[in-house]
Amino acid sequence: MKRYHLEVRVKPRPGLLDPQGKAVAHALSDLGYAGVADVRVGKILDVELDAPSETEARERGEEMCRKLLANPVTEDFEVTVAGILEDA
Amino acid sequence: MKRYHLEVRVKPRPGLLDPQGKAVAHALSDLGYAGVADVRVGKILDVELDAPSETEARERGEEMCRKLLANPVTEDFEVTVAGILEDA
Amino acid sequence: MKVAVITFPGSNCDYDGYQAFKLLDGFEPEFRWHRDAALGDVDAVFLPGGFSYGDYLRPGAIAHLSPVMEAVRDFAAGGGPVLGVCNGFQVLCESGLLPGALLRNPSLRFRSHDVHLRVETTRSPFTSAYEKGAVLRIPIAHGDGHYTASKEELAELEGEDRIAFRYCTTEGGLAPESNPNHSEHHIAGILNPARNILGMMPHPERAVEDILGSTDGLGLFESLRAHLSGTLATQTP
Amino acid sequence: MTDPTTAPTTGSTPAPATASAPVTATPAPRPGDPEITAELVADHGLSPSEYELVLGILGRTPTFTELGIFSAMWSEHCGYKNSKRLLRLLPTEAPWVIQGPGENAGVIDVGDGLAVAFKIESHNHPSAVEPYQGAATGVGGILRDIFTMGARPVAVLDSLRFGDLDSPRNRYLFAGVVRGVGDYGNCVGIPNIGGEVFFDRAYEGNPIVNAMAIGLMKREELITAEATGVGNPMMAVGARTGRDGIHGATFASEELSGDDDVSSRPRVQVGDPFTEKLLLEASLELIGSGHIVAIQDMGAAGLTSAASEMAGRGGSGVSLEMSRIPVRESGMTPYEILLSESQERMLVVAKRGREDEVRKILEKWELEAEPVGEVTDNGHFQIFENGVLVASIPALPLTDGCPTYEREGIEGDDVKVARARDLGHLLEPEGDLSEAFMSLLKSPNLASKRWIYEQYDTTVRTSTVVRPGGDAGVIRFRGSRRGLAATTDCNGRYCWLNPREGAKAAVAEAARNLVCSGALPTAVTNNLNFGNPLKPHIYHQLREAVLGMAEACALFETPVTGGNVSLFNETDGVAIYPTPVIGMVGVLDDVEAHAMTHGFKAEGDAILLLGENREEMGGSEYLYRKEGVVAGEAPIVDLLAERRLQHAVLGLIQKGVARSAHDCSEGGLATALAECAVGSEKPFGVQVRLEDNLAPVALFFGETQGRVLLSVAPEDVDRALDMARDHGVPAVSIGAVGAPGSSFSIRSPRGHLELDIGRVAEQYHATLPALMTRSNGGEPA
Ligand SMILES: Nc1ncnc2c1ncn2[C@@H]1O[C@H](COP(=O)(O)OP(=O)(O)O)[C@@H](O)[C@H]1O
Ligand SMILES: [Mg+2]
Repeated sequence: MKRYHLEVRVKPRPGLLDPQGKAVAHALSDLGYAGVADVRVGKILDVELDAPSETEARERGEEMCRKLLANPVTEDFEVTVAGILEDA
Repeated sequence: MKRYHLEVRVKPRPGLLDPQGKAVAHALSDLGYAGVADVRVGKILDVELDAPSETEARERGEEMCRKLLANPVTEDFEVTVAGILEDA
Repeated sequence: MKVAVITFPGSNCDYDGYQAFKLLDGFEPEFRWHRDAALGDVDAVFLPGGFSYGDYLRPGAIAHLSPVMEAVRDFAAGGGPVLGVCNGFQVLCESGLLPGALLRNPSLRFRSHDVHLRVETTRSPFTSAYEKGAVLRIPIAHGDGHYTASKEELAELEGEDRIAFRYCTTEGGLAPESNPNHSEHHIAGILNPARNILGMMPHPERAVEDILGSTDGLGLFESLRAHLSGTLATQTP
Repeated sequence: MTDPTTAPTTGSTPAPATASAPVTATPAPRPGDPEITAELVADHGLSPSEYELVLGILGRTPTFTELGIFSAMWSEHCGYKNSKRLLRLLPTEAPWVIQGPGENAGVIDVGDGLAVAFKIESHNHPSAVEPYQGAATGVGGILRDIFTMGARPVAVLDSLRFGDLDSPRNRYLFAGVVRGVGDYGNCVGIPNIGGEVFFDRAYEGNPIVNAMAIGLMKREELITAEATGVGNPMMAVGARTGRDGIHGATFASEELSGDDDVSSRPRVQVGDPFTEKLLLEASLELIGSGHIVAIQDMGAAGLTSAASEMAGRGGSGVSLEMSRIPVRESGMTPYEILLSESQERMLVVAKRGREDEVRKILEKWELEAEPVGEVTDNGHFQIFENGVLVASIPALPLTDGCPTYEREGIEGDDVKVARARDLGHLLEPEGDLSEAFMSLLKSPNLASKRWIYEQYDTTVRTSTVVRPGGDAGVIRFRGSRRGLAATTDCNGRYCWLNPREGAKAAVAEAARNLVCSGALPTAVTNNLNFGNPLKPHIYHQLREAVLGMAEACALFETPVTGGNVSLFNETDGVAIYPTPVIGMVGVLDDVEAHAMTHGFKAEGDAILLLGENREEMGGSEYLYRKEGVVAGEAPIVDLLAERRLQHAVLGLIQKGVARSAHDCSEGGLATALAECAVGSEKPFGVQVRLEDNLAPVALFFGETQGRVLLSVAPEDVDRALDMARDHGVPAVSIGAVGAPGSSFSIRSPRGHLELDIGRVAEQYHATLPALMTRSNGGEPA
């Protein structure tokens, strides 16, 4: 068993309303940033997970996304193993 | 000018309570995921930005974080250039 | 008529729902805890508003995995009426018992005030006591009430007469100002295909006594009572 | 509330929690503790004479841990060094007061076997640093003060002050605070029923965030926080302890540097309203279970103040074992654990042998309960770390021995100058004042506060009878005919110009707001927000304000049952206005029949004005908007006239004569009339004719106190006027409610204003949203 650091990125589906992103883009241009073409806001979860292998860790992470971490109706997700923390 | 895709990660400072992460970790272990040691929840922003160079794009992204995207009191941030989209 | 009022950790309208059922003769509300794997012998289920699990991750996301939701799913599959209000609606969408999702209000702010609702269908255990087209005044209180669904699902909802309530003006018209969270098709409440599950964002249980400013929510409870007792509901405006 | 059935898992029986030591035992300095130097003592905010007292109490040099404990307990926040002597001047007793100052919250008898706990608390500094979390945790803390008394929180109010909204920073603070207040209360499920907000450059850099909470209980459910019963275990309940908000001086950095980088260590406390909701349910269940003796929030100065205050009140001792405290981070020292201000934590004194029962209740609510110490008979506050004594302090001197000071108070020269300023020219314009009024309505201090309270759940718990937007919020008590009205009030400008009159005005306005809502003013909680009391002109403000409050509260028979003091609200040496916020509650005997709102009810109703008009422009919003200054004499408060007025208004409401009632305050008569007109779904027209031969600016916009607007059915006018005059209150019929959508017209011998009511309503509602859609330069997602 090792402890893996999973980075889980959950982002709003393209095409879906993202008022938060819009508000941030608006605020940025108010602040004088001219070149901001688009902003989308999602969630990032750092999950520390004990698993026998990297593949297993990632697969469990993806399963967690399907079950809980992402809403299949409105969100896409992506799981990467960002690091191995220690032997658990 | 090119259009860059910045990925901005904004995460709760270590040591700071992350009630959301706590609740998610709790829920995951309730779901039967035994190996979840910790969860922290942050934001990820996809910013499309027109800039003359990659370095410039990243630097502007970091400045935006200091000014707006991250709360300096409670959050840390990281900006990466995730891709070049097109000539703007 | 026994009604199971479900309490998730963080529910805060469970007691209000309980009291609303108590107001009407015939109902016997009982609390059920989220860890209860069985509902017992009940005739209807009420999923209350509030912030189950603090609304962390997404409203309703963690609650929909509670043991009690398995029991609710079975109960609904057997045709039992299930009413989800506010967070209850969010739980129903998260669990797939109703289509679509409830996203952050585009204003990015919590909205708490009275809204007007137009009764769109009387063909359900929850709306039979109303007249079609009636305009109700009922409070909302939510941060995530923007209803969205795929084009196909929206078409289905429209085509199958499954939109129970729409946000409207005082006179019953559909105007952008009267849609507090810019919900698609002004949707405030929807039914499942079998019409025994209703999810809605506004709080009918907060509009059941004059002293609260409105009694327009009573019709829901009266409809349900009529449905359960097999009698025809008398129409209230 | 709920009675969910569940099968909680049984916790293991705990090992004895603590060692105990004789009071003569000397605590050992911990390895790595800094040496106690004069500098370190000063860094801990203790003066040389205070340190002498510490040495006297201990009979030796304190350990580093002990120094931290004294520093926290003798801070202004916990020790009330500079305010205690003044606070003794406040009236605190009445037959209906069950619990006066000194406990987590005051408690009053409201009849029908019911009692109400209520208190106000400030979170000014945390909100200046991090508005969202600062405000949220402020609400969290005050809710815990309520439910630790055994009462279920049933309402919150918030009293806010910011700098002017044309600065992005102020918009950021304001938006963040409102979101924080809202998110926390909404999530826990407590309706917000009122509050106030005021914008003035005096609050630049020092916003004021005061939160008030109200709880309801059966009289016999009251529990106080006294640690009694030698051998009873003390249990830490709720969230784990982290390094949040540690009372901090820089010296500690070396010692505190454990595994993480000190500079990045957050001092901000993060609120978790979800845990709070669970803690609320668990605490009420615990109190009802009979398994516990006492319970207290770990608020300011955390575990230290909770444990030592409970010991002090109970006249006992306590011993705590640091290794038993559930922590969130590794390597925490006793110093850090004792001073952490992590949120959503409670300290419980359980009955001996009931630990498992306590744990079961907590587990049902998915919370932890850990025995961390016990009540002892040696009168000492003793701290152990793995069985080694690291602190041992006599509890009573620690909690009650903090020296208190009476300081020199002298009125500031700038105030004298401002007050003496001649405002005669302000009264000059006569004739058409319509546009003057329209521009006055652009002030966020006068315009609708809907932008704020629509972010607050106001109807959860299905007991709100009058929501925010009028004079006071009103809730009913289920199963009783009775109800409660509540309000917060204070005009800092009046208080700056004349702290004594200003404080009286705050009390009088609060009482007037309650009366206008149909309630009898009953009791007061207060929040003294001031600058640095070591400066004579600030101490002067503090003393004068307390004296004014005392006089008014005594006269209105509204005793002060508690409150909070927030001093040192200064930026670059400039203090905020003295802001003694009054939180007042009042009882309605028959809430269904008497609850009253400010909006006009029907076209054709007569409009009556009770009270007297005067030419007073000092400290007015009109002056501030027009000339950007605060000057002149603060409006005079005639307390006896106020009392007569309030009796008359309450009588008219209770007899069913008044159909609406509204207090006249900031923005004067014109603003108050506009509020009545737009206070219902469709704005009514207004046709008013005043006979006073005063300068119209003063008559329309002056802020003379002691005035109330009523509307009555046309056939009741004579009866209403007679009733008012019977009370010795000047009363006149000044006009009539017009048709919805018609004109808003006020005439006097020397001036007039006439506007389309639609235009008035639009401006009234648009002001705050328009200001807030501008970029705030920093509130993302
Ligand atoms: N911060 C706030 N929170 C909740 N309600 C508020 C707040 N500020 C103002 N309100 C509500 O808006 C209404 C008008 O406020 P205010 O102008 O201060 O009234 P008044 O002068 O009569 O006290 C009141 O009902 C008050 O409770
Ligand atoms: Mg006021």
